[in-house]
Amino acid sequence: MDLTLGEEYDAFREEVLQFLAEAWPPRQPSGDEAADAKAFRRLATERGLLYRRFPREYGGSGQAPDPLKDRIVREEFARRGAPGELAGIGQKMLAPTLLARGEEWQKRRFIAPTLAGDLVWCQGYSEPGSGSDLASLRTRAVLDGDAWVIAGQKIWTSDARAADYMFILVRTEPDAPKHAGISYLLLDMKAPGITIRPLKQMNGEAHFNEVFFDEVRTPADWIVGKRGEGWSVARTTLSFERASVNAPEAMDDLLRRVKDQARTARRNGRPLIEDPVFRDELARVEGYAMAHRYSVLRQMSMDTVGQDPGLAGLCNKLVGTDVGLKIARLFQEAAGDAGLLMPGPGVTRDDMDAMFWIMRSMSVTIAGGTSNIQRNIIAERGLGLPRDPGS
Amino acid sequence: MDLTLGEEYDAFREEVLQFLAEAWPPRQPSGDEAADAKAFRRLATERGLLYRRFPREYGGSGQAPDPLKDRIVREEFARRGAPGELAGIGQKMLAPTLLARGEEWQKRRFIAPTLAGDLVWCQGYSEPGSGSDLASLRTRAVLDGDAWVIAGQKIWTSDARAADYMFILVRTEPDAPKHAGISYLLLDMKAPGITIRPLKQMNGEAHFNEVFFDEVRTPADWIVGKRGEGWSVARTTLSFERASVNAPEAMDDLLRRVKDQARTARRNGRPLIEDPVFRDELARVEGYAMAHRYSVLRQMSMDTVGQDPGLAGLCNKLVGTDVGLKIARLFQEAAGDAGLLMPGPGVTRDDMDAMFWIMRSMSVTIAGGTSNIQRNIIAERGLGLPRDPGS
Amino acid sequence: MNFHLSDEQAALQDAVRRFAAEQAEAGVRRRAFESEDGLDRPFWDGLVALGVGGVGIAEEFGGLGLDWIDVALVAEALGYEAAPGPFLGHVVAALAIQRFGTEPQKQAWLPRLATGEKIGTVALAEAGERWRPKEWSLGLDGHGRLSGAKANVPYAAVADVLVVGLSDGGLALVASEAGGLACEPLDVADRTRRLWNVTFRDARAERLPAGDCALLRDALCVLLAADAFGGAMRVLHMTAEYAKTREQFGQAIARFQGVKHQLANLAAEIAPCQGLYWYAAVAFEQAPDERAQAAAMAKAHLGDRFMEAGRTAVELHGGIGYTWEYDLQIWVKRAMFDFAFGGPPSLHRARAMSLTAPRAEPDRPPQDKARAEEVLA
Amino acid sequence: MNFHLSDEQAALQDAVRRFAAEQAEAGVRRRAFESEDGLDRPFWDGLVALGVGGVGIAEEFGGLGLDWIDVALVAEALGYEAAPGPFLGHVVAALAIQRFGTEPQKQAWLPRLATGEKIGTVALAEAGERWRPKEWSLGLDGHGRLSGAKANVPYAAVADVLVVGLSDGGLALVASEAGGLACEPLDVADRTRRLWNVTFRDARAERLPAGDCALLRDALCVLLAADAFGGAMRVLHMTAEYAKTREQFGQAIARFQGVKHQLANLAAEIAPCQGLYWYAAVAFEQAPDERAQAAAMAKAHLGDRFMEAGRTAVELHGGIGYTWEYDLQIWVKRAMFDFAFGGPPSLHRARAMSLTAPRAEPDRPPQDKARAEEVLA
Repeated sequence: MDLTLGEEYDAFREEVLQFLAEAWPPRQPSGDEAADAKAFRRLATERGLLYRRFPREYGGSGQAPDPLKDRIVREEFARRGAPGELAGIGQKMLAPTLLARGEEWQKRRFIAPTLAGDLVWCQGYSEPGSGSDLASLRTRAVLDGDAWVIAGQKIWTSDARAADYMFILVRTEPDAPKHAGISYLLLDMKAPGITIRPLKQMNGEAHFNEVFFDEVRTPADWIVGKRGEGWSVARTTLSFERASVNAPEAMDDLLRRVKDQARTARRNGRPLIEDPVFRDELARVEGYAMAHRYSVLRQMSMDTVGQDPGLAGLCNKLVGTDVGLKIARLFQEAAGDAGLLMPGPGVTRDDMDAMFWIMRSMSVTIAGGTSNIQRNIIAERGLGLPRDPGS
Repeated sequence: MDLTLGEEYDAFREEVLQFLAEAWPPRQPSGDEAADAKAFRRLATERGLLYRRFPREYGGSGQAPDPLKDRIVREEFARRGAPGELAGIGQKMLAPTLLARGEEWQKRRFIAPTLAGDLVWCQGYSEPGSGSDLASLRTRAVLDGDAWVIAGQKIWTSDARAADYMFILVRTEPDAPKHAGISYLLLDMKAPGITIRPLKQMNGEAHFNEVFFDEVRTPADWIVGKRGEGWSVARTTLSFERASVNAPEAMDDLLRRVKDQARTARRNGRPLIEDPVFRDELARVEGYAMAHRYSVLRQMSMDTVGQDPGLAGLCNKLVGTDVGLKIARLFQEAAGDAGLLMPGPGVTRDDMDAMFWIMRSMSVTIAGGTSNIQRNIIAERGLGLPRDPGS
Repeated sequence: MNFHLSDEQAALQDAVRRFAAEQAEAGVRRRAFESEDGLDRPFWDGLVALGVGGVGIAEEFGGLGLDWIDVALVAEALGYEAAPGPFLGHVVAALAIQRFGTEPQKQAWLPRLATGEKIGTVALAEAGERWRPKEWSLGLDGHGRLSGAKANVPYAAVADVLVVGLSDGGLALVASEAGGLACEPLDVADRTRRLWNVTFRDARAERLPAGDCALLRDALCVLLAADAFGGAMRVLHMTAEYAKTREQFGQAIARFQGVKHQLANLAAEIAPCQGLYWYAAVAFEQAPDERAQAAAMAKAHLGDRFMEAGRTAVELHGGIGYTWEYDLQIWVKRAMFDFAFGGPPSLHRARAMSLTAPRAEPDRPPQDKARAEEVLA
Repeated sequence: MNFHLSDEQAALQDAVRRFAAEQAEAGVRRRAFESEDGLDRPFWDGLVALGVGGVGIAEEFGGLGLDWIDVALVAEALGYEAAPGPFLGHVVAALAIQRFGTEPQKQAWLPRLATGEKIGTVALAEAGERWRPKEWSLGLDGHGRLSGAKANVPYAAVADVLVVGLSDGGLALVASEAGGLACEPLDVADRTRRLWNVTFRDARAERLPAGDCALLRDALCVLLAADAFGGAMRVLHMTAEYAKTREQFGQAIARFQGVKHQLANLAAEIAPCQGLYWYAAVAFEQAPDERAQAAAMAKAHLGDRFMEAGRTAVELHGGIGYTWEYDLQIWVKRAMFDFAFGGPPSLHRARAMSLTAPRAEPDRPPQDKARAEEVLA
């Protein structure tokens, strides 16, 4: 164990730095920033630095998986402001799922433009009646000649209005048992019969949507896996989502923000950051955040050599949301009178203020599976306790 | 609503003070303190001040129930150091149960000497295999001529060695359903076949015992209620126990002790009580303790006029244990290096130090029904949520 | 102490709750929440008709002549229903005028506040978390004129009279029709209780003789605590009801012991807290020595409990609980208000401790302890 | 940073855990717990035979020549098994002599500490919660003699050599056979790690050149955190196993979702904490700037987590968990030790914050932040 990563990684970091020195910022900027970023991303992928797990024929760079190298790339690219991997739902969830379970033509058609950012995806999983109990979904699809015909409703669909395509879970085998009746389809969001209704949230954002399907058609072969295999295909994807929520970097960033805020906020005529009660609370939260950070780093190290992180890995999501709530309490303390106000106009997830996070933290206990589902997973898979009857 | 109790109670307090001025301390002390206390208790009962809910023929004072008057008596007696009601398991649990469910001869024979302190009782409920699930008990009794013959084992029996008698739950109808097979017997602890084994606890006390029954005989008519009614008889008693644990007075006393300790303990060269972090934590705990205190007073006021305290009443036990744990954490902070040691020699429940309570607080989540059972009670009876299957 | 409500007290609280529930059913809460200024006149008039405008105003001035506990009981009922409007500032302003006003001041304002013809409010805090009188800068000049700014003034733009906290700890009365004040609306989270920043420019003001800011702060704390108790109980009830109807894995989620225990823990956090604000409200008038401490503890404890209840409730509701359309968010934002308005819980805990545990001195002398127990008894 | 154990590291930890588990099975833990002095010689000799006596001692002096992380890995294994004995003081004393001793001092002690022929310990704290060097009063007189008292010295009565903290922040070496010290046993809660108060009366002492108390404190904090992690994991495992076998209402209590979720929450509190002490142990040698802060955070966080794990475990066990006969109480008392020894978590949190968030200055200058991230990477 070492505070450095060792020679192999030091050499890799050198390589990354050298590449950046050559390629970013671009020698001849085109004037179109988006085009420059895209060109740079293509170049970085060719050099084996981005989308390492994806083969070259699908637009990736075909390298052996190595989370530490991924981390080095993220760090050094971020430090130079160079565009890194896109991290939308298409890149994080759909593309790996297709890679694992898609037909050859699907991989060729969809993965490369998704990684390049030319195709934007949204996810059609949750329904009003099925939250944690995803498998109880009722949106149905019937094969009619050369197309599936979809009818029903999805909810909590992020970015539905911006998306080109959706990957959607539908019930295609109504007579099969709950989990066995589901298929995983792809769908053009411009198809007739789709209605999108934004869902305004507590903090004023309208990030989520309801999506209604009135006899919407999608080609018969836009199915991933076989009929009735949708549940197992979705589980492939869900495991990616679980790993991606609440990364410790986001928590560390929030902690930095809350400390910045506590330096300007005042308590008893002095900066809040000097208040012993606040400092003690801050230290408690830092204890949790540090533990989470090092636990995830440890899991990465294990992953690199093919070891199973076990119990600690199963706890990530619950710990992440819990740290998020703890930080929200610090924000609320630091907010002072701003705690009476809505988040500032134009505040978004990437540029959050205290009020934004105080409210948003309440949604993280829900996103990506409620905390109670996480507790069951930890208890059953992590501690070997008996499964809930009926779940 | 009023910070005073109103005229009727002011007059009653006057009456109590007058009685005390006459009767305590005794004009002619006998030299035997116990005898003096006993004589005083008898006198106070005759004057209608002690054991108000028990009729005079059973050794009580036959007054209308009034928790506020009880409280005034407790306060004023305590202030003058006068002996008040005895509060053992016999007075608190057995006597009220007999009053509600006993035969006339049982009431006459057992209640008065119990109230006077001449009979000491212990409780035979829990068994090694049946904790929260009391009704699964297996100690059996078989009627053999004029006597029940008892065989089996009880555990967590307080003060078994000091007790004259035990009230015990036994299975008398092995073929009846779980709850319907239980009877409630009385038993002489000097009967042959009883073995008592002290159970040493974490904090060094040996307050509890295991009691083994090897064909122990007790008269056939020493049964309270009918055969198979033991479960319902026991529930009468359990409701008394639930009301008596973790009274807010005990919490207030603990808080006073922890504050005293924080005045002498030092942190950063100053008394701990001046440390802002400790003060904030203390204030948080005081918030819970004050809420609990006023909630119980409110329930007493409601009880006095025959109103049902509802949800708040069902929360008492859980809240009391939770406040107890919070105070234990304060004690642990205040203990300093004493936190490395066992409780001081000879420390008892009545004279507890920090370490005693740090350890003992862990047992209060268990005593009188575990906290999870309390949570079910609150959820089901207080919030109307569905009952657990199989409980 | 006798923790028992008289029939009249129970009846008033009941009437307010019934009216507010009925009106909320008819859409007033949501309408006010989405409206420009958060004031629904017919609803406010209806509350005033029940006596809410003058609960604490003496009968000779047209009020109900009741005590602060009665005002607090109304606050609990309004909190339970998340009722919109200027109640908080109005009743505290009325209290200030009744306690500290001259006879002409009382005559001028109390009857019209009681009938609801006029709306009152209080302007205490100044910008930058300055909730404590010693942090204020506003004072009267030699000609009875006021200049400067107050922050977070409830319903300032619709108020007819403002009770303004002064840097010397005193209070002044400003009639808005006399001019000299400008109100800037704030984009508040709790849209059932709106706030404005107010700038005074040579505004005509009258001093309230013997006006005492500290007493108003305590009065406010009691009402915030009462509102928080009402709101937290409602959040508990909403969530329990939701759990009974929401199905997952083929059964109501209320059948899952995990959910049951979360709800039971929530109940145990909230249900015992009613006496905490009751005690503070009664001590407010009957036990001056304990007034500030009891009010601070109630505000701190209930401010925290309501906020945490909101967090738990959103988690148990799942996605729906986080939407603008579902009403839970309205209570969550009322919790944010009760938490932050008047200063955060930590501030009041520190105050409460300095009132009870002075540096290096014993808590209270023994004789005081005995007295305190008598009072509690 | 590369969070990966080498095969050798894993093997040593494994060997210690296996041996300790085997011996505990054979009764050593309980026997030592109930014994007079908490030392089971054959068990200690067995540990020493595995190299535990000299994990951190250089190979030239007969030790394994490993790093502090390796010592900490052993501490975790011993914590998991609640292994009795003088490990803590012994390895920290060896560290002090190795780091700060003269060549003759090293020659005199290290080989015999490594072989277990001699036992070492550290005498740091003074009576009255004085765990910080600046609070100490003990110093060497002009003739190299020591007088005064140290409190809470692990295994003082059986130790051959004591490393003593001095008021000037330095360290001195006292050989017990030279006389001049008296040991008074304490009635400790954690009977697997005994403590004595020690009074020195003109005891012969040698200064350790460049001895640094602060470094020893950090070393101790790392080991206490490692022990706490091991102990907390054991408490989690014990309780999960108990829940699988204990039946109530006709089924294993592990089937109740309430219990499952309590155990899951407990797991989420503990399982992620391993990296916290690993990082502190590695930083101890490789990142001097972060040493104190990382050690303080690890000690504070894990001290709290282990203690709370003990509380939850007792609750989930029911009555049996509170008895002397059931071994859970041994871990609960180890938690009390890890909490209090070296000062409570609150003390270390305050230290950690003053190390990272100096008054009114930005957290760290940006260039340092970048460096810190590099180190973390």
